[in-house]
Amino acid sequence: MSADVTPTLDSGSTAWMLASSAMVLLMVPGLALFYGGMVRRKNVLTTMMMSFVAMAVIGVQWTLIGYALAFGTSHGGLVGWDSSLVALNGIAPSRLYADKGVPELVFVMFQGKFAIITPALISGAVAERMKFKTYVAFIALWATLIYCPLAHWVWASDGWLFKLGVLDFAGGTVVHISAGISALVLALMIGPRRDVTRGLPILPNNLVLTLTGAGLLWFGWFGFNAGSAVAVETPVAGAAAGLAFANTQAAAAAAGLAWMLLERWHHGKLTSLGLASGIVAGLVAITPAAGHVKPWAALVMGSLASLVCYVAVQAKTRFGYDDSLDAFGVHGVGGILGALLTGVFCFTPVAGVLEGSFAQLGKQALGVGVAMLFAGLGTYLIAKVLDVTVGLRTGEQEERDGLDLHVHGERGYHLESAS
Amino acid sequence: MSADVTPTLDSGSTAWMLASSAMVLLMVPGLALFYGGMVRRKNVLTTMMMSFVAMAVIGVQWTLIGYALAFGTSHGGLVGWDSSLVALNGIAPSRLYADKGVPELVFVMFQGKFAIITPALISGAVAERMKFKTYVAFIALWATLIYCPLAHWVWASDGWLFKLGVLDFAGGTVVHISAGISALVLALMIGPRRDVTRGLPILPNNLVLTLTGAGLLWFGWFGFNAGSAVAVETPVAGAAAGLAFANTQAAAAAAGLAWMLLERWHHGKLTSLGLASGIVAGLVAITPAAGHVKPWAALVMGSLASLVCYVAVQAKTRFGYDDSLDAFGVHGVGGILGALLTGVFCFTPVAGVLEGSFAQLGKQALGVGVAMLFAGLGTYLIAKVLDVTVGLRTGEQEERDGLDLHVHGERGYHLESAS
Amino acid sequence: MSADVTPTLDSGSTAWMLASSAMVLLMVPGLALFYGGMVRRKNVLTTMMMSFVAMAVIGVQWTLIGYALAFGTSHGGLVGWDSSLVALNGIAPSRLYADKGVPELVFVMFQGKFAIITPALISGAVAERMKFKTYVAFIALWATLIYCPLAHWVWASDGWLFKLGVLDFAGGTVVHISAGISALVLALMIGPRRDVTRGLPILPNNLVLTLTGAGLLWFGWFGFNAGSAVAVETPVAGAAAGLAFANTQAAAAAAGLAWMLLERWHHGKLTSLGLASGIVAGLVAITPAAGHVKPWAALVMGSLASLVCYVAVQAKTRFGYDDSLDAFGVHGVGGILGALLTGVFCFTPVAGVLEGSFAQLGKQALGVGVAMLFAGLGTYLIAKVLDVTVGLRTGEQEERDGLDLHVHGERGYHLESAS
Amino acid sequence: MKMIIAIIRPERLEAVEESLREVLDEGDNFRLTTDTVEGHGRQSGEVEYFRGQTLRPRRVEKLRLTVCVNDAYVEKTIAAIVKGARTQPNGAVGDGKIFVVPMEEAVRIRTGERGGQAI
Amino acid sequence: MKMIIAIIRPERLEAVEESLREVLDEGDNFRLTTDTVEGHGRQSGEVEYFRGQTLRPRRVEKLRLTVCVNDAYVEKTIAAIVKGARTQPNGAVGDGKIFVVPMEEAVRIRTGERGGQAI
Amino acid sequence: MKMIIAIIRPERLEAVEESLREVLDEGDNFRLTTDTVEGHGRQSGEVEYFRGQTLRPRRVEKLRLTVCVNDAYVEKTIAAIVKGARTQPNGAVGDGKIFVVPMEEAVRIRTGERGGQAI
Ligand SMILES: Nc1ncnc2c1ncn2[C@@H]1O[C@H](COP(=O)(O)OP(=O)(O)O)[C@@H](O)[C@H]1O
Ligand SMILES: Nc1ncnc2c1ncn2[C@@H]1O[C@H](COP(=O)(O)OP(=O)(O)O)[C@@H](O)[C@H]1O
Ligand SMILES: Nc1ncnc2c1ncn2[C@@H]1O[C@H](COP(=O)(O)OP(=O)(O)O)[C@@H](O)[C@H]1O
Repeated sequence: MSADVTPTLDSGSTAWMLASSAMVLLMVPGLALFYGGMVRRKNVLTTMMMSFVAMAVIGVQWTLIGYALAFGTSHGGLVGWDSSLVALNGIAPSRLYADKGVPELVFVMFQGKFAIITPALISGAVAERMKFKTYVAFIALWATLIYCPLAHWVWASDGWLFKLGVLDFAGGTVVHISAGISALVLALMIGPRRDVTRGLPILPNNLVLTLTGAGLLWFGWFGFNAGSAVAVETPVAGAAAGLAFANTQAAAAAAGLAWMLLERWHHGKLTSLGLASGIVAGLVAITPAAGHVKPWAALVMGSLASLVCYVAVQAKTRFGYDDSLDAFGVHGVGGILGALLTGVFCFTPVAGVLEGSFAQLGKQALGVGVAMLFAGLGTYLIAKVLDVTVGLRTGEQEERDGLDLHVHGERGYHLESAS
Repeated sequence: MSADVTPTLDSGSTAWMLASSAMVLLMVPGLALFYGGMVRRKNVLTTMMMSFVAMAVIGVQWTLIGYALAFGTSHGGLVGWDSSLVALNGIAPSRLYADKGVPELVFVMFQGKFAIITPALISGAVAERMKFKTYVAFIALWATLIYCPLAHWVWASDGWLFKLGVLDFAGGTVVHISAGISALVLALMIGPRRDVTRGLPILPNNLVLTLTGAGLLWFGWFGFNAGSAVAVETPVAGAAAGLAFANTQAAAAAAGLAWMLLERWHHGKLTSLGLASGIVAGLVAITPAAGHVKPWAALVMGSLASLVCYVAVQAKTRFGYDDSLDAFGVHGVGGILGALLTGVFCFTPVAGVLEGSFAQLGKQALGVGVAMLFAGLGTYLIAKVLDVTVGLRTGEQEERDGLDLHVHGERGYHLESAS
Repeated sequence: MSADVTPTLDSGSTAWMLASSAMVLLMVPGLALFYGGMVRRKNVLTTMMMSFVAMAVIGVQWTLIGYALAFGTSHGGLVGWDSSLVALNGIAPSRLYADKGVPELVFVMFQGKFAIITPALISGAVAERMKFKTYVAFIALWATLIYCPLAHWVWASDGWLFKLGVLDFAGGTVVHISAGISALVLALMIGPRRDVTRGLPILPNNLVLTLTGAGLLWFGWFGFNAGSAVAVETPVAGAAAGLAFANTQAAAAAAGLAWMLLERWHHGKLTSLGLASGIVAGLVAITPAAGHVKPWAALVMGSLASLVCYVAVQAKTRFGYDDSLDAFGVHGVGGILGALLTGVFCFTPVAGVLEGSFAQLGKQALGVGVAMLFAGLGTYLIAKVLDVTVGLRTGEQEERDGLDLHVHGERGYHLESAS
Repeated sequence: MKMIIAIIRPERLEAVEESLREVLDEGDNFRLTTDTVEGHGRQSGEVEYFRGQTLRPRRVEKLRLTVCVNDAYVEKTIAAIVKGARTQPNGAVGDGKIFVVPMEEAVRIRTGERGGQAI
Repeated sequence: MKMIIAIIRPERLEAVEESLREVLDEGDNFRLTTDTVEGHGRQSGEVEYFRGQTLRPRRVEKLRLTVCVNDAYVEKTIAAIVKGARTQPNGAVGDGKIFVVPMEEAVRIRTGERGGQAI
Repeated sequence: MKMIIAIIRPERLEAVEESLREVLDEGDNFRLTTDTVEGHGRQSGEVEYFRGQTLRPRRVEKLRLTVCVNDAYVEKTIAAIVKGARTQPNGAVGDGKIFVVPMEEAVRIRTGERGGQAI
């Protein structure tokens, strides 16, 4: 980075950042479909809403204060703040971000999409039973008290974890570990769904949606990962972006394949949900490593991600908690694995275990540990407060009849012929 | 704009225009899903077709004559024409648009997507009862006689409204007001749906589609608004695009949130349709202002859009016209509000009311008035002619059984187990 | 192409290649929806899986050896190979592709998406009855033994067909003809579906999916065609890309319109499947010509594509083979037509029949013939081997109950109220 | 008490409900249960098209109507259904059928009432 | 033998199944057939909203339950259904109905058994 | 006249229709009504998988067949259904049941015909 020359706008980098910001936003509807297809008909809308509402709530929060907290002038590397950034007021359209030749407003938006999708990921763990109002309050608090500081630690140039050299190319730690752990904590606090307790089978209402969602997620993830080159290279649309793009593709493909083979071996069927889950697991695992490892390593990481996540998902049945859509099993576990393996396979900007240096792996482990502790504890406290005040869980009647009707006053489908 | 230096191709700007043109096209399927989910099962295909057919019909019309009419050499600022532009024949691939460093063909395509989606918006007002053939004829005529001239007035460098200084960054006036008013006129001429008259509840067949459509619309709208920087700045992928992108995001989020809160207060439920509608209302309202106001203003405009549109939508029940999917209530009203508020909140290139100058507000009001009059009257005449010749409305039998079967010879779903 | 000056990275071109690579990937879910909607409820998942699984299988294959085979150092113009390209290992992130100012890894990914979608196209011909395992093995072999060599012949700078001057801008020959012919061969070998033989009507389970898929395909196709400018021009995001984009739009629109009118004339209904099919036929036909013809020619090619494909599709009923979703009827026939018409309408870089030179048409015919022979024969051999080893077709019970349950252990929808 | 089961065209439900209201409605809403069935009979389903190919479903989507009434109402009910369900002055194939089945008991779950007044 | 047809609230199915199990289950699972129907009665459907507009469906989604039993079981079965399906101590509109129809024959396809033991 | 209600495996419908055609078809198509129901019986639903977890639905999707015939046809019809619906030589759990209910009247809406010839 040559900070001495005054940076000028690079339209190519800006074009890519604009496109990738839009692509990351599309991941939210993608997630809504991915999750929405897995629940029962009576909860399809509320489940999708849990993702969509994040676009509204965090969309506003990020514009007002989120960006200031995450990327404002650092206070001791712990949190950012700049009153001039409130409502992005002090950011002239022409002001460029760092030395990247990209308008800062574009960078703000790109980062904002991350802030939106992260809490939405959590919803997978509490689907079909969490009070919607409480959920909305939760993600607003969570984004402010957990996500923004964590993003500051890991991504802001003065963040303490960043300074320590923890690598997190596109958010394995900030996004997936934090969301995954918080999901687990919430799932434990809120308890299993009624029908899980009663041992009744819960059949996904529409796997077509889940597959479609996985497709949109894969598409958007290219923006998510390759766009994150904005942190490391000028021009943004260059070598690092290309590497991240290739690794994203390789890991997702390998993971999808691996999950399918695992299922085939485990119970003989090749489920579509399995392929979709593998794809997502691979995308999660490569996220922190996207710009740091070689494509062959991405293939390995993707395969391992499916293996480890598959096992983790089975665990929930054993331990009897109800991480409904495996937000922890896939995002939490996949994120942890990815963050650690980054320390093993990375070759740029620093060498990893494979090239004989264990230092980075240690840093990665530290990052993982910190994120788990902070997000886990923070979630527990926020949820506790909400529990005693507004309550976490809907009534039994609501849960039985479905939240769509009770909370949203709608039904997902009206396909009866008479209508 | 430095028109003295001969402009050279800017690959970054071109990259962004290519991407955003594609994104705007994706809004059409998005709209098809958004609308298609709200109607009854028996009309889901015909409703989606009303959007898709615009891609075909206007896609051809724009290539043949549309662009020439809208952006050809101006004749008195009233309409464009250039025989060399017919079928885009005279446009060498290497020819650049104005001083923007973008091939003119790309600009043609970008503008063409606007011409496609605008008439499609109208279909929301006449869903479930308009004759499909007539609709196809209508949009072809409407695009040629209303849209092209209006686009010329407002966006062509010699257009009379443009010269007067009316601001319409991405089409609040040209797209949303014109479509909204035309929608209202058509709805009034065609009359309410049979079951609306009979006071029967009309249940949306698939709100999952509507939510998905809203997601695609939000995504595409970034191309719609941020791509429109092509009119104001070189490079296109620069400050103006960034500002437009940020405002689009802020307004949509604020509007979604506002609509939800309104509903909560009004009847206690947080509908998914409400969130989706709010998002769209916000996107509509910010369209004319995207490159002219600050993000905080976008938040305000978005919130106001939901408030005003929500009230407007309730009006239809009172006044007893059947704007089936609220094409007027959301696009018309939201567009008018946005165009006017642009005159209030704009800070670039000219100052608005907030900075003490009322001049711009006046110009905006003029633009709004002209667009309403022209589109309203024009639609009335076109529809009148079609009414007496081919007829506007399908027979009662068709309406009762659904248009999918009668017009398209298909059913949207075949989910019965036996098949 | 000025190969003497050392090329430098062009962020604009890279931005467009990144975006278009992602867009092409999105075509795969698009295809899954397009095909998935046309089959019966009991096979919706397996049909979608046939597309999704290609992302996993070919995604890995391409990274490991596919790229090396298609674009590695040429061996007699027949096939490429470079051990250094295995797992993309020898490609430094900063290495640029040819003189295009784009990182080679990005080019690898862009090409990889083509390799993924091509075999997926074939699945349309064998839907609802082919053994899934066999299908997976088939596409892996097909991609390696047919697609990679063919891509080398036509697109690699030393490929023998490329040297002969065969034009295939974005894959009419390599993608659509090869897939279409292979689809026909497979359909003939595997035989018609049980219910086709028994003359029972097969009703599409969800045309909403098919329309949505067509929308995503159209969107992605802009990346597919306009991104292919990477082969002919620097900067990639320039004139050629713009021309390809415009032609893609014009052809798709004209084709959609033409198909609709044909149906109206043929049986009086305007089916949504027809509009969607026309759009795809037009996109297929313009693919080889996108950067070589004028927009008016694109309109003509699109219209002809619908006419010819429509007739071809009717043929299958006459000849009694069961190309279930018309992979041959649309992609094969449309591809052949497009490749030949390219020789008629092309004006750049060489003149076509219209400008008095018949030479190019001859070359195009050669390319078509070679591709048909090679792909047809190759497919026959691969399928034969698989037939005697693992078998091509599922058992009668599976076919009757649907493959979703038997192969994937899932049902596409669980919309019954009790659940 | 009888259980009257009628199989009609879905689009005639409105008409049938109207004519039933006249004969069955005494103050509070008259009661009725409907479900969708597939009929295999003389009439074949509405033609659909698949890329120019004509699909003629052998099954027709029909609406099944179940009304339980006291004996005194049977004829009136049948007449009302026929009146509402017949399409042309002298009917058309597909207009449907009415079947009458004896019923021995009716129970209103809410109150536990039995027989006649439970209907 | 009687065919007992009950129309209940979908969400009460669980409760009804439990109370039926007590009276009908002898070793192997008791048998039962259900389908979804639409009820037109006093009760109107759950309110839904469309952009602030209130939609009050005139039809209610109901669950129809069919149990065929030998005469000895009829009363027990009715009692069990009432027990499971009634919502409040003294019921609410929409709790549903039970209809009993005589049955002349029952055949178990698997074995061809007839009558009582085929049920 | 009897109403014959059979609950069979959806995939056996074809076979049943064929065997019914033999006994019921006189010139014009024989008539039949079907709907989809859920069976709760000995047989449990087809297993599905959710991320390695086995889901065993307690309900089975079944097809319900309703044929109204004149008394003379009852036994033939039952035999035909059994013939078509039984899966293995000596049947398997889930093959289903046939129930016969007396019917007092049948009306052809189209013509107003009653009784025997209306069927
Ligand atoms: N005997 C029967 N048993 C069962 N269902 C019948 C019978 N007769 C008619 N139906 C049902 O009624 C529907 C309409 O019958 P329809 O074809 O109108 O009879 P018709 O041609 O004698 O007027 C049929 O599709 C079928 O579902
Ligand atoms: N006489 C009847 N004939 C057919 N269906 C009936 C009849 N009475 C009730 N039902 C069905 O039972 C459902 C519940 O009835 P309900 O409204 O609870 O009766 P009540 O109000 O007398 O308790 C109704 O929606 C309707 O589907
Ligand atoms: N007594 C009954 N009452 C209602 N439905 C029944 C009864 N017996 C069987 N059924 C229906 O028939 C279906 C098939 O029954 P099945 O399990 O084959 O009986 P069996 O095991 O005795 O052969 C069941 O799923 C259920 O839907």
